Amino acid sequence: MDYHFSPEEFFAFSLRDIYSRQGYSLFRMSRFEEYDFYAGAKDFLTSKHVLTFSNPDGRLMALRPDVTLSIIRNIKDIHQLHKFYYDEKVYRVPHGADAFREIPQTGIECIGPLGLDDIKEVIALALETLCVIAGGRRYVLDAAHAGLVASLVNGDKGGEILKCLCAKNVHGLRTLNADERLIRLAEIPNNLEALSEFDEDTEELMKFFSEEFGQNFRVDFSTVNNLNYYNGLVFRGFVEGLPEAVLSGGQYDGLLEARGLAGCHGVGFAVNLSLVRRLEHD
Amino acid sequence: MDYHFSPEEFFAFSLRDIYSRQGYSLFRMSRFEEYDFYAGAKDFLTSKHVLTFSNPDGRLMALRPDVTLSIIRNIKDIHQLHKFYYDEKVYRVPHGADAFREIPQTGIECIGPLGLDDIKEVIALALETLCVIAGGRRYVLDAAHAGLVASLVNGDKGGEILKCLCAKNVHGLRTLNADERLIRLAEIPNNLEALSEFDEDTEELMKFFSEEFGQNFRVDFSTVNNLNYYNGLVFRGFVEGLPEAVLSGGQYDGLLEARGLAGCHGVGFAVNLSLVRRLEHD
Amino acid sequence: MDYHFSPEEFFAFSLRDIYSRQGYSLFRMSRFEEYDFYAGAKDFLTSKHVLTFSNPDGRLMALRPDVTLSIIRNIKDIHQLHKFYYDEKVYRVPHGADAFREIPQTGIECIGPLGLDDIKEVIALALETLCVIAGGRRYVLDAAHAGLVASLVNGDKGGEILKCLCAKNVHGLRTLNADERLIRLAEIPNNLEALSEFDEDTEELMKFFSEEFGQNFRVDFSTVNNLNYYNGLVFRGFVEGLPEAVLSGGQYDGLLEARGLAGCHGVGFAVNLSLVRRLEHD
Amino acid sequence: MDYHFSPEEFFAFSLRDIYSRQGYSLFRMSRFEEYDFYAGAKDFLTSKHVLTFSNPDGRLMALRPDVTLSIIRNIKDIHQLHKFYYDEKVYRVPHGADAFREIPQTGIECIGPLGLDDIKEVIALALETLCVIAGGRRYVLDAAHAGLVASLVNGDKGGEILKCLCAKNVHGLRTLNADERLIRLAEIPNNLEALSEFDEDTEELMKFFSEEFGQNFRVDFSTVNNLNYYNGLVFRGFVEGLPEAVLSGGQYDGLLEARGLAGCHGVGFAVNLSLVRRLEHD
Amino acid sequence: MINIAFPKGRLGKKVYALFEKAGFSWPGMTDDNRKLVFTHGDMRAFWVKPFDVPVYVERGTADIGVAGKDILLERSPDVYELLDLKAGACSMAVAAPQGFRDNSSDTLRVATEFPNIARKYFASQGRDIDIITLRGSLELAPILGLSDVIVDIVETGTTLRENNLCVIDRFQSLSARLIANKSSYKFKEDVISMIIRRLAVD
Amino acid sequence: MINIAFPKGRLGKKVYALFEKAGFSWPGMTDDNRKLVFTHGDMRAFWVKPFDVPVYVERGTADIGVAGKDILLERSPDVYELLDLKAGACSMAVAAPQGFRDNSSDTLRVATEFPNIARKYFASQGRDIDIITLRGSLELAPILGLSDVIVDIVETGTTLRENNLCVIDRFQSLSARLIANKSSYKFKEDVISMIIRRLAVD
Amino acid sequence: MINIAFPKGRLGKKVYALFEKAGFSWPGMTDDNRKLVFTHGDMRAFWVKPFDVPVYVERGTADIGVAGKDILLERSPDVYELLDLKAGACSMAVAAPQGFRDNSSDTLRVATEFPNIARKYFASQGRDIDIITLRGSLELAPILGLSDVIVDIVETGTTLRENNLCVIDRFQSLSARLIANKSSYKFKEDVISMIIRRLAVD
Amino acid sequence: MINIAFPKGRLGKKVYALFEKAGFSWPGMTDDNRKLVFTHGDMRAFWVKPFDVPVYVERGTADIGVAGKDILLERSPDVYELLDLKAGACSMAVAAPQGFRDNSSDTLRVATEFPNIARKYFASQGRDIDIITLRGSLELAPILGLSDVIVDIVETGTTLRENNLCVIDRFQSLSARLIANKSSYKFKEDVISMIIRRLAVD
Repeated sequence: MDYHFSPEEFFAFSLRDIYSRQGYSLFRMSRFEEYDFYAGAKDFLTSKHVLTFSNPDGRLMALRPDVTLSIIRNIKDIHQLHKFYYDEKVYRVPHGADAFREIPQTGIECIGPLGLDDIKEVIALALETLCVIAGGRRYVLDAAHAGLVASLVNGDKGGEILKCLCAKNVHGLRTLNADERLIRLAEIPNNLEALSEFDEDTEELMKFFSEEFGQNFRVDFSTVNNLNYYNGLVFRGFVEGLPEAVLSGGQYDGLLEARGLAGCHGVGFAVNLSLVRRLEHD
Repeated sequence: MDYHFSPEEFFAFSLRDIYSRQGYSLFRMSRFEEYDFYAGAKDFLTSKHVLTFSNPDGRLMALRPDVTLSIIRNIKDIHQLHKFYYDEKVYRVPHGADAFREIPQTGIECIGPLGLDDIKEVIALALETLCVIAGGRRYVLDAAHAGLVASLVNGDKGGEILKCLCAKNVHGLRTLNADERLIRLAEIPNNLEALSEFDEDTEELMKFFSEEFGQNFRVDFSTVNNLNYYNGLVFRGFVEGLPEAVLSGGQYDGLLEARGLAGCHGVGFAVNLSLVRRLEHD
Repeated sequence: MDYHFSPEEFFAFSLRDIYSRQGYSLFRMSRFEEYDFYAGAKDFLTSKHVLTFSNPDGRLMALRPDVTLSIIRNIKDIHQLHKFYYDEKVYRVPHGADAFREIPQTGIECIGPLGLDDIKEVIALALETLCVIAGGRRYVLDAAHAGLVASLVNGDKGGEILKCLCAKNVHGLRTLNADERLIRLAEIPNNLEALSEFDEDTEELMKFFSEEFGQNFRVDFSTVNNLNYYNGLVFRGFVEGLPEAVLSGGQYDGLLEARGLAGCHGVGFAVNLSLVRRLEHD
Repeated sequence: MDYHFSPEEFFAFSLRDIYSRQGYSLFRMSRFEEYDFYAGAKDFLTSKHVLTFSNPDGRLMALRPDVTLSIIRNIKDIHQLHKFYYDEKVYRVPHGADAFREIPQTGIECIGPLGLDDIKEVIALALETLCVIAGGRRYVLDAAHAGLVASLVNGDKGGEILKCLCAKNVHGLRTLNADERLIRLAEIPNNLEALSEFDEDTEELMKFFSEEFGQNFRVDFSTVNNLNYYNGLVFRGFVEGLPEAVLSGGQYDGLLEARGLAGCHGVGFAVNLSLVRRLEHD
Repeated sequence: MINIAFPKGRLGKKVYALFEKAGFSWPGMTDDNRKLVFTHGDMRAFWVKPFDVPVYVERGTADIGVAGKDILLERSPDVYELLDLKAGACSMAVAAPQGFRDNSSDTLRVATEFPNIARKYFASQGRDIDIITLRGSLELAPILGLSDVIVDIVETGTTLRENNLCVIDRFQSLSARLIANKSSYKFKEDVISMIIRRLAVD
Repeated sequence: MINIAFPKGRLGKKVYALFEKAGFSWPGMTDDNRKLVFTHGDMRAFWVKPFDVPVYVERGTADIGVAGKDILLERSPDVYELLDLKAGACSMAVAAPQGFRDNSSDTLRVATEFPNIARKYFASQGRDIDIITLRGSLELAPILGLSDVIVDIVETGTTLRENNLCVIDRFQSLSARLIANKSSYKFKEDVISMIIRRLAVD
Repeated sequence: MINIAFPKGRLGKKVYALFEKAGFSWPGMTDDNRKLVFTHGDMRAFWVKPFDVPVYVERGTADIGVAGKDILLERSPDVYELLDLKAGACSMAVAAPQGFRDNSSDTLRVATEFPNIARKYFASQGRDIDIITLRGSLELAPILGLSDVIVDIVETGTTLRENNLCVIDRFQSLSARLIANKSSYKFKEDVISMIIRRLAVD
Repeated sequence: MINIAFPKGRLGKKVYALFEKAGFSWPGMTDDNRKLVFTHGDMRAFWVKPFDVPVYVERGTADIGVAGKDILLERSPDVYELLDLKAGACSMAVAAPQGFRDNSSDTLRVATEFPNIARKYFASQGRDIDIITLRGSLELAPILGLSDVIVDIVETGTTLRENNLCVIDRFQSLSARLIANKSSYKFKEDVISMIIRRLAVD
């Protein structure tokens, strides 16, 4: 059979196969959400521009800047474990551009009473995803712990401090009189002794993956870019030859609470498939 | 491999295979068009509502009400035969609804110096498409000749007369003093002697298909609903159990001329895959 | 001089004169606000529809559903008394209509460390405004105390209870097991002994106006329709022959707090001049 | 009485008085128009950006980029002379800006079977308008004849040629091999002998005003910037100290024809009152 | 099996009579009972509100149905209009109080049960209007000053006269029409044609 | 002069009886004639379609009127709801064919005469739906497969049972209410209060 | 008093020479000092960045000024373009690495200092592009793979050749132009014309 | 192979000196020639316009680069800011003519080369402004009345004083920073760290 699959489609289907085998079920966006549905969580969205349009019924709608929020909206029972994956187009203005683009995005969400194994599974899937996309190239998954950072970021300069952390801007952190431990976390790449500061579970996890995946899994605190929504592990995946992160995710209990699901846990990641096309050029 | 394909995806891929085997190449919408791009051909679009949004660069854009117009825009050389098929989402307000829906649409366009065989091929593909979707159910392709109708529709009441024709509204045609031959065409279903009024090529074509496909191919002049854009054959496909046409197309030299490609010929059809889901229920 | 003033303009200018004599200075909307500026206070806006458009710089803007919020945004020093009046067009979808209308609106805002006399002045101006518009017809200013209501509305049914209060829906209040005192307030029109329940200042105020203006000033608790933003006096003005309130206002310390001006007091009212045209017909 | 009139309001009312004394009646925009209403005449609008929004009834609307088109839409009887003036806010993106502004615009339209005296009256009013705004400063009304230019602009380079004419770009005209007479018209400022090329009526008119107003009235062919809509006189008014034209108008029979009023004549002008504020600064 | 939607009410009775005359009838259909669906042979008939007939037919729930032209114009469903049954002939008109003069300066307040028809009519007149949508008793609107004029169905015009209203413009003639779902027509053409032939005989 | 809007039909008759019992009556009002407006003393009464009562009252054409709670919830007019007349007690409910199970994967097709009420109800359930707005005979919709469920007024539920439908959720109790225009109330309070007092007596 | 804006840099020097030749000069204007504004008689001159000249003239801060045609095309200010000073003649062109072939399937990445000119050019070709706006050293972009092609000013083309780039299409010839504010021109025409006359002499 | 983008101009020279001092140099890089790319061992360096450095680094064309903090704030690229090179220390400030008073009734006209920085600054002040974007010679804008104030880089402030302008608010200190592409950093960390270590030594 000759389906003329594009690179984006090819990777999307390979990933759909991987996720569904792992027991994740496909989530489809049946409808568009109202703009105000997203306006409430603007800083969770990666692009500040949301494509808005008006329905004939007069409501101001938004064209899918994100899928996670819609998945969350459909969670009723928080005592049961929900494992979804999706394969949708999202609509964003790429950084530096001035027009909306249709971006094929795939991802998974694991929501409910999370155990350590669930998180382990998600990270394993993230690494498998990177491996598939890299196809022989080098790749790495950076990970850090948002909760740890939150405990060290203080005062009204919190925002600026976090920005500096994401930019590995140590001199900036010094100027802002950031906590010495935070600076140390920022300074030392793949800082393994930092693990000692973690809670046991996380430490175990990180150790596990460091041993399991070696160079492909790294501790890097510049990964933490949001403390309102993310609380536990956060991670970001890079593939050699792609100038930006192709995968990003983490544990977002904070977001769940903000959306009315207090006490519920959630972890997942999204893959930006619009980048894979560039790999051909190399 | 387990791709969790939805019915829409399943049919879309089957059709992609069929069209590509027939030598059609896949056309992808790389970008969004400006609203004014469609405003110029409003009555070619089946839904009067166009989903509009504004780009960060200030331009008023439209979210894909149609793919054909974009394919046409990319035709440079009209002396060469272009054979494209597409598999995109289009955005429309279904008749009777008051909200935009994302509608999976597949279709083909054959543009350039068309020969009789090209048109024959397109109609054959339309019938094959219906057969695949019907999956054992009955289906029928209605066809008529827009040029013939155009020659019979006259005066300032042209619009109303055409409306009546589409509705098989014979009494309406009488009230409007429509041409007797037109009334005859409207009156008699599957009117084969009407063929005699056709130009030779078309007559041959129709005869060919009537013999080839018998009950599945019918002459029906209520199929003609637009005389500005369609000039030659127009057709519409129905599947038993689906309340509306699942396939529609025709020859649109008029549209090509209106888009600056005077002297160029084009024929094609679009398949509304949002309907197939309903077939499961039966 | 012949300015061909419309009724709306005529009244607007008469009122501008009255307010400016009273020491209020004219506030002009210099720019449009972003949509999110209003989205944060949707339930303060009387119409749920906000006219949104996109700027060439890509920002989602709103066309003035309200002036008060913009005046508040310009308040820097909350320890000084600010007295503004405005005369602008606002854009709303009238109740029962399905299209935006341009509505000439005039009003005043008195913001800062309010004294009893300031509130007295505002109510006096409200009554003078009604008198000018009524031009001989009967008119009445209904007033109530939002704080008092707030103290009596409790539990998760607060919203429904308030709705019933606004609709003088006593049977509804009973069904919802609303507080008996609240029901009494709703039941008895122009309930003067209710005043005894007020704090002293308010009681004095109400007494003062009841004596001063008699039948033109009434206590009516159906006036209270929002407890998040209004805390003190709320009032609504009616003119015989106009089917809806032509003037509405109150004390909105709650709104000020929500907009980052905690501890600041504000009182004011808006006049819907689109109604005055109807008075000619009588 | 103290109305706190802004400079814009002050001038608007003075002009309303002048126009109404001259027998013009006030036209008010009662509603918003649909976007497509303007899309049809985009190049008549001075700003390419139109503020669009969606009505709750689902129609794509535009917020008043212009008043003239609405006045035209209300003309039924073309055999009667219609004299309207208006005083509205229009919404445009000023050249070089990236946001919509609310611009107070006043103007007059004289539509129907125009006589020479009617045109004379309109130009006299334009000059009186400039005089009022200038308030002692120097001012000038540039005028030219679009028909004459149309007769000299030819071929597919017409657009570029016209652009050069507007920019007094003589070297550009030469490069484009524009008609020698056109170049002469562009070259010689206040070219009075050019009048000889005019039709008699116009020549008389121009002579009349040149004598009547001397330095304040000038022939300048860079005034002609649109040949589709303007056919007769076109003019533009400047006041010393204001960097751009404060008044612009002309005879637009072409526009009337495009809007379905073939055979009807129309002349008028619009005044951009947002500029007058700057005069204070001087 | 073919499904037929009949409009409840006066028009429906007239139309059903035509069907009986043509030899189609469903036992108990005219009785005053709570029964909703009536099957006879391979034909199933049911009564629905006049305004709902186009919905049933357009969505294929009914293969054919009978609807007034007024409703077809208001709803403009995508169906075949196969036959004018002539029954219930009347017209759509603008009516106003005796001696009404339209000073076009103000917006015209129009009360009607057919907002789309009214909007289209006044748009063609280039007249700005406010629509007040009502379900019936239109004559009351201008009498009590709720609206300036009305757009409504007019038969003899007696009701109007009795209420001091007069017709300003009869702009559309109406009657009952037989409509069919476009897809059903393809696959049940023989039956549908037969019904039409029989109904058309007169 | 005070204007009162009564709802045509069964509910209207019940309600008018209450007014008569309270001592308000208008000669000829219950006769079957074409008369529309009935004046008695300084009180003017008229029959309008139930759905139109809120329109007349909100716009002040009628000072007071009687409307079912269902219509008030659907239209949410900005009026005073002064009295529960108790008449026509029933409830708003979701009904579906016997043994219906909602597999929430697909969009639910809901037929109803009250789109706003239905939309609000299912939104509170976080359920995506397609609304099919009908004017009546709702029971037919699920029987013929036009919709999956219906949202409609239910009294005894007999009609539903007869059509093999069952109530899934009775979520709102209904009855006739006396409503008043807010402005009228200010300037005609004495009369309106008097009417209420008399009606309330029982 | 008349204000004249000169473009800093190489082009400015050439242009100023033309003014001197025409008899207009401002003491110290060519010295390397921090002075910004130079007045001589009733003429005031000042140096601004080439890209800023149109801003100063369009807003009337400068009555006249000198700007390259490239900048006028990029900014399209609403001014008079009174004279082609011929100075700095060159052209706008599309350039790409030797042997570049455009396979139009993918979006073309275009690096340029003139986004509007580039957008307009490729729109006329019906080619989808991604613009990468840079301030200079355009040749680097294709060499390092930042872009597929560039749209830039080309004089001799030596620089391009040295970097293995070749001109694909020279689509616009450029040179320095004398521009004037439209309003200023009305009220200072005598002076402005005089300047033009003197500059034009050759 | 690692790619390094240097900013042309004065700052670039200073910065390149730091690299030489740290033991990184590219033959011919400081000569005045047309050469654009300089390779030495497995390091490739090139000069680009200061404003373009973030573009090259963010898109990965350059693995690392040097940019002024002013440009990083204006463009806010998504890169790592690994080192403050201290070179070119100065600050971003609002300046206005001597004795300027802001009467907030009118919109403030702000001339600047950094529109985003200016917009952000005045938004934090809740002040409505009109931005006039210029490429340089900002001091001229207020002198000639093109703008009320300017937002610009200030070192000693001498230039301002010479033009009778004074600093109103120094709100941001600036200097050259070493930035890196986030992805490059992952896969070339050893080299990049080595460069930083050597540069950091002082």
